[in-house]
Amino acid sequence: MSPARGTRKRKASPSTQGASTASTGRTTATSAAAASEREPVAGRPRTEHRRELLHAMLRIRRFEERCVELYSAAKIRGFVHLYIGEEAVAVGVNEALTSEDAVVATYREHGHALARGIPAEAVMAEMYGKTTGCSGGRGGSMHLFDAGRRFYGGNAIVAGGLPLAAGLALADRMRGQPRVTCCFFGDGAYAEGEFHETANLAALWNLPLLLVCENNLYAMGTAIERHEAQTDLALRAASYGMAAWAVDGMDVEAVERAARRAAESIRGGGGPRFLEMRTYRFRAHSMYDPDRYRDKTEVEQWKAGDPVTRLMDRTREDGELGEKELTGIERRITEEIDAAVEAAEQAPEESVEDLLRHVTSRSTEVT
Amino acid sequence: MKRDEALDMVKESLAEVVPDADVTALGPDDKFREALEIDSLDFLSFIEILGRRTGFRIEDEDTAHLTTLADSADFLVARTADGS
Amino acid sequence: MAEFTMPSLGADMDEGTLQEWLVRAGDRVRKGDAVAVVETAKSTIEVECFETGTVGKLLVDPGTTVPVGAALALIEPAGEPGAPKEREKPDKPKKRRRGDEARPEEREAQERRPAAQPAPGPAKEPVPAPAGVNDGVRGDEGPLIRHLAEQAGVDLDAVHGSGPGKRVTRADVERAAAARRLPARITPLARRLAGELGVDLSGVTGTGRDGAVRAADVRQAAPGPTAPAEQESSGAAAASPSAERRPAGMREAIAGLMARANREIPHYYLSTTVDLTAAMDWMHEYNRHCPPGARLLPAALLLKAAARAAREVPALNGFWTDDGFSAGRGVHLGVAVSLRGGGLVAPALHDADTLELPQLMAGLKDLVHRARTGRLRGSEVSDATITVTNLGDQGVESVLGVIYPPQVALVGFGRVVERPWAVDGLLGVRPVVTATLSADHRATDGAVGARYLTAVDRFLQSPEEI
Amino acid sequence: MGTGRADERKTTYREAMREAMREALRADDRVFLMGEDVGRYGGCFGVSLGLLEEFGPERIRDAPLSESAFVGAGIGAALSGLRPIVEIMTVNSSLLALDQILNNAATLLHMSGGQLPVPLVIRMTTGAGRQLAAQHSHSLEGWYAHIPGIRVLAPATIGDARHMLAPALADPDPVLIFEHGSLYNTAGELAPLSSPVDLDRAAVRRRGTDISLITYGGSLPKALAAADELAADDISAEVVDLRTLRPLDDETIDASVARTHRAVIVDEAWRSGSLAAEVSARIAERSLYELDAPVERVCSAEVPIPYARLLEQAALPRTADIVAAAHRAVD
Repeated sequence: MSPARGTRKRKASPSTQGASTASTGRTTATSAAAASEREPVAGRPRTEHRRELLHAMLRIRRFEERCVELYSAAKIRGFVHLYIGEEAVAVGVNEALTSEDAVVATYREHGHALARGIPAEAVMAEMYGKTTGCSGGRGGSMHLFDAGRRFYGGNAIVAGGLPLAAGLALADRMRGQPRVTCCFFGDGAYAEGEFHETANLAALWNLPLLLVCENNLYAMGTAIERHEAQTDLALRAASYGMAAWAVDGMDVEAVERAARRAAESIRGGGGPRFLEMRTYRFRAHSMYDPDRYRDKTEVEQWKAGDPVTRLMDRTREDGELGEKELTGIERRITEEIDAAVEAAEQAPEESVEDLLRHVTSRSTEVT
Repeated sequence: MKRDEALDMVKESLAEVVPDADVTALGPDDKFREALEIDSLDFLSFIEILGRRTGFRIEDEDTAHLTTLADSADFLVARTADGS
Repeated sequence: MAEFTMPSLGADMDEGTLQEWLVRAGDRVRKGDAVAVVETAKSTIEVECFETGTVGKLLVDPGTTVPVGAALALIEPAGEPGAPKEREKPDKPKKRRRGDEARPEEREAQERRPAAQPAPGPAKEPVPAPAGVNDGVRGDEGPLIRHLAEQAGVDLDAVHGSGPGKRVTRADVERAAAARRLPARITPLARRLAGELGVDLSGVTGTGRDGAVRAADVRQAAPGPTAPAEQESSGAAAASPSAERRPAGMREAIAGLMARANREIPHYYLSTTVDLTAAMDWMHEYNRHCPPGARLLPAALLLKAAARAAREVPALNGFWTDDGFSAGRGVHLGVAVSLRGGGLVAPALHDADTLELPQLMAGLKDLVHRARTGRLRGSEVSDATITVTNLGDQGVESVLGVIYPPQVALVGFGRVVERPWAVDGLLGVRPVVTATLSADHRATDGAVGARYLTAVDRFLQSPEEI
Repeated sequence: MGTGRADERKTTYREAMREAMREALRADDRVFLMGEDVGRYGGCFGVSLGLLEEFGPERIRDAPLSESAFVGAGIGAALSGLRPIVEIMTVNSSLLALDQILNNAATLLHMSGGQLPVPLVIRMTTGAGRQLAAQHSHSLEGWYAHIPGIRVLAPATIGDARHMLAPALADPDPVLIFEHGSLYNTAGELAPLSSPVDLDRAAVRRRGTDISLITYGGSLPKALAAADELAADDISAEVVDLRTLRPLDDETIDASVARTHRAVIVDEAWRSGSLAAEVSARIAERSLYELDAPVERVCSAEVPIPYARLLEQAALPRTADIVAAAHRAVD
C-alpha cells in the first residue's frame, strides 16, 4: 500500500520518482515504483471492471498467439511484431481515453488496435491482406487504421508517429476541443530527433498530447543501456517542461490510474504529459528475430510478473474470479478469434485491378 | 476544352489515320468518312487516337456523333464540359 | 551457294521490280528473314529468303525489273565452305538444305533460272558494300580521290565509277560515303513519314546533324507535290496521295486477272440474309470492357464465321488447277483491301479459322495497314485459299464478286443494316447483313455453296463460340 | 478580396503569393500558416509579411527549427480536419522532413485503405542563382515528383503564384508548392482570373512551330528569353510551362511535340535522374515517331552549386545554352 501512495504523492515531481526507480535496477517488473493499488475504480464496480481488464488483456494475448500459429502456417506474412507481455499498457491506457480521443501507435500495435475497439475480425483480415481488413489489405500487421475510431496507425518508422500526433493535438487545441491525442512509442524512439522535436513542440504549444513511452528495454536488439546515455526516460522528458513519470507497465491497474490522471490534466488544459511504461516483451522483436541478445533468465524473471497472471491472481485472492468465470472469458475469446480467422479465410482478396486505388483521393491515376 | 482546340484535335487525329489526305480541304459539315475514304478499321483507329489525345474513352455508342468535323468538335466540347 | 530468286507472289505475277535491299553482302540471314522489297504490278512486298546463311553477293540493283525466278542474290548456306567460321564441329556432315524448305513455286522458279547465269564462287569475304554497288573495272584514281575515300571509309573497289573510263569521281565517293552512313541516322519521324509516303530512304540525303535524314528531307524526296512546311502541325497531312506513285500496272494486272476469272470460271451465286442481333450485342458488350485499341469490328466476326465455315465445307477452300480441285492446307482467308486512290489487294490472313477473335482483329488491322503501306509479305500475297470481300463500308447491301483464280470461292458481305425482321411470327427491327457466295461450278455445286452460307449464318448466331 | 475583378494591376510574385494566402485565410477558418519565421519575421522571403497582424499568432504560427515535427504536425492537423499551409524555409531543409512527407503524407491514404486523406499544402523555396552556395541552391522538386500520392506544383508566373494556392488547398491530398527564389521579385500585371487554374494541365506560354522548350519554375523566364532570341533567327519556339510536376500533363507535352517535332527540356536540377530525364523518357515512350531530332536537355552542371558568381552562373542553365540546344535540334 504505502509505496503506491508514495508514488501518487511524488507524481508531481516525476524526476525524483523516475530517478529512484532507475537506480533500483530494471530486471523485474515489480521493482518499478508504481505498484498496484487495490481500490475500486471510481464509479464502477471493481469486480466487473477487473474482469473487463482481464478479458481485454487475454483477448490480445490469445489473438497474438493465434497470429504466431497462422504465421507459421504462412497465412500471415510480412513483419509481425508481437505485444505479448505488454498488454497491460494498451489496455490500461485505453481505459483513460474516450471515443473522441485519438490514438497513434507503432508497428507493434495489434494490442492498441484491439483495445481501441477495432473488431478482431477486421484486424485479422488485415493480417491476411484481405479487403475486409481495417486498412483494406494495404497495411498489414504494421499499418492498422480505423478513421472512425480515430486510430491513426500503425506507424512503422520509429518515432514517425510523434509529429503527426502533435498535429492532431494541435488541431484540437486550435479549435478548443477538449480531446486528448495519445501517442504510443517505444524506448527506441527516444533516440530519434523526431521524439525530441515533438516533445519540445508539444510543451511549447501546450498541446493536449499524452506521450506514452513503452519502455521494454530493447530497441529491437539493442539494450537501453547501450542506446541511451541517461536511461531514466521520464526524467529526461520532464526537462522539456512537461509533467512526466514512470509507471509499472506490468500492472494494468497502475497503468490505468496513471493514464487517467494524465488524461484528466491534459483535458484541463495542462498541456502534454509523458508516461514511461516499464514493461517487457516476452517474445522476440519480430517473427524473424532469433532473440540472441537477451538472457533467458531475464526473460523468465519478467515472465514471472506477467500482467495477465498478476491481475488474475489478484482477482482470485480478492474472491472476485472463479474458475467458471475464467473459463467463460476464455471461451468467449476463443469463439471470437475462431470467427475472426474463419471470416478472414473467407474474405475476398483485393482485386489486382484496384492496385492503384487510394494513391490519390481523386482517382487511380498513376502519375 | 475550347472548340477550336477540339477541332484541331479532330483534324490532327484524322490526319494521323489518313496521312495522305488533305484535311484542310475538309468542310465543317462534310461527312469525313466518305470524303476521306475512311473505312471501319480506319475509323476505329481514329477513335483510338482521338481517345488518346483527349484522354477520355469514346464508346461505340458515341460514334454516331462523330461524322463531321463540326459535330465531332461539338461532341468533344460537350464531353469535356461534363467529364473532366 | 544458294540463289535467292525473284519469287512468284501470285498467279498473275510474272515479273517484279527489286525496289530495295534490306540486307547487304556479308549479312547473316535466317530462313524467313525479309531480305528485299519487291514491287509487283499489284503491290510492294517484303520478300523473305528460304535459306539460313550469309549473303554472298547482291546480283541485281534496286530499280531493276526481272522475271520471276531470276537470281537476285547469292546466299551461302550456314556450314558451307567460305561461310564465316562459326561451326564448332567441323566433322558434322555438311548438308545442303536448299530446296528442302522451298515451296513448289520456288523450286520451280529455281529450275527455270536462266542457264546462262554464271555460277559465282563463294564470296572471298563479306564485303560491306553499300546497296547498288557493282563490281567495275577500276580506273586510275588520283591521290585526292584516294584520300577522300580513305577519310570517308569508302572501299574504292566497291564504288561504281561514273567518270571517263569508269573512273571513280569525287562525287561517286561522296555518294558512296553518304550511302554508308544512311541507315545509322534517320530520325524516328522521318522513318515513319518515309513509310507513309513510300519514300525509299536509301536515296535520301540527310541534312540534319551528322547527316541525319529528317522529316523535311523525306518530304523533299516524296514523289508528287511536297507538303508545305507550314502544315507540319497535322503530322504528315496533305502529303502526296499514294495513288500517284502506284504503277498503272496494278490496274492492268487486276484487269487481266479478273478477265481471266470471268472467262474461265463458271460462277454461280448464292445469297442469304443473316440476323446479326446476337453477334452485335455480344460485340458491343465485349467492346465496353476493353480499351479502344482492342475493340472488335463486325468485320472480325464476319471473317471468323467465313473462315470457320470454310473449314466445315472444305470443297470451297482451295484451288482449281489443271482441271482438278486441290484442297487448301489450312484456311488462309484472303481479305480484299481496297487501296486509297484505287486498286485492290487480297492478302491472306493465315489460319484465320483458328484465330481467337482478338487475335484475328489484330491480325486484320496489321494486314490492312501493311497492305496500304506496301509492306506485305510474299506468303501473304500468294497463300489465300478463299477470299472475303466486305463492301459494307462502302454502303452497299450485297456484293456478287468475281473469284480470284485459282481459288474457287469468294464470299461477300454487305453493310450491316437495320431491317424489319420476323421472329416467331412477331415483327421487330434487327441488324442484318447479306452474305453472298460466288463459287466455281467446276469445283462445287449449289448445294455445297448453300451449306457454306448456312454454316456462316449458324456461326454468327453464337458469337461467343466463334 | 485582394483583387477586384476588373483591375489589372501591377504586383510581384511575392505579393501575389501573399494575396493568395490572405484570400485563403479569410475565406476558410480551417486554413492556417505554420513554419519557421512566418510570423514576427514576416517569412524568410517576406512572403507572409503582414499576415500575423491580420490573423494573429494562432493562425500565423511560428515554429521552432524542427522541420520534421512541424511538417508532421501539419499532417496531423490535416487529418483532423484543418487545412494547414506549412512553409519550409527552403527545399534544402525539407530534407529534414522527408520522412514525414514520404512516409506519412504520401502514404497514409493508401496504407489506410482510403480512410485517411491528408489535405495539406507545403510551400518551400527552391533553386539557385543568388550566390547561396552548395547547401542553399538545390532544385530537388524532381525528387518529390518521384513520389506517388502527392502533387507537386511549381508556379512560375505571377498569375500562377496568385491562383494555384486555392485549388491546391481544395485538393484532398498533399500538395507541395515550389517557389523559385529568383521569382519573388518578378513584377508584372496580374490579369483577372477567367477560370480557376486546372492543376492537371501544363500551360503553353508561347506558341511555336519549330521546337518545344519544355520547362518550369525559375527556368521559365530563361526559356521565354531564349524563344525571343530564336525568333530573331527565324526559329519559332513553343514554350511549355509544366507547372504541375506531378502528375505530369502528358497530353500537353505530346501535343506540343507533335506540333514541333523537336524538344529541349530546361530544368535547373542536375541532369542525372532529373525531372528532365523523366520528361525526356516520356517523349521517347509516347512521341518517338514524332521526333525529328534527338531530345535536348539543358540542366545544371553536375556539381555542388559554387558560391563564386561566375562559377554559379556557369553551372546553371543560361538562356544562351537553351538557344544553342534549340539550334542543335533545328539546324
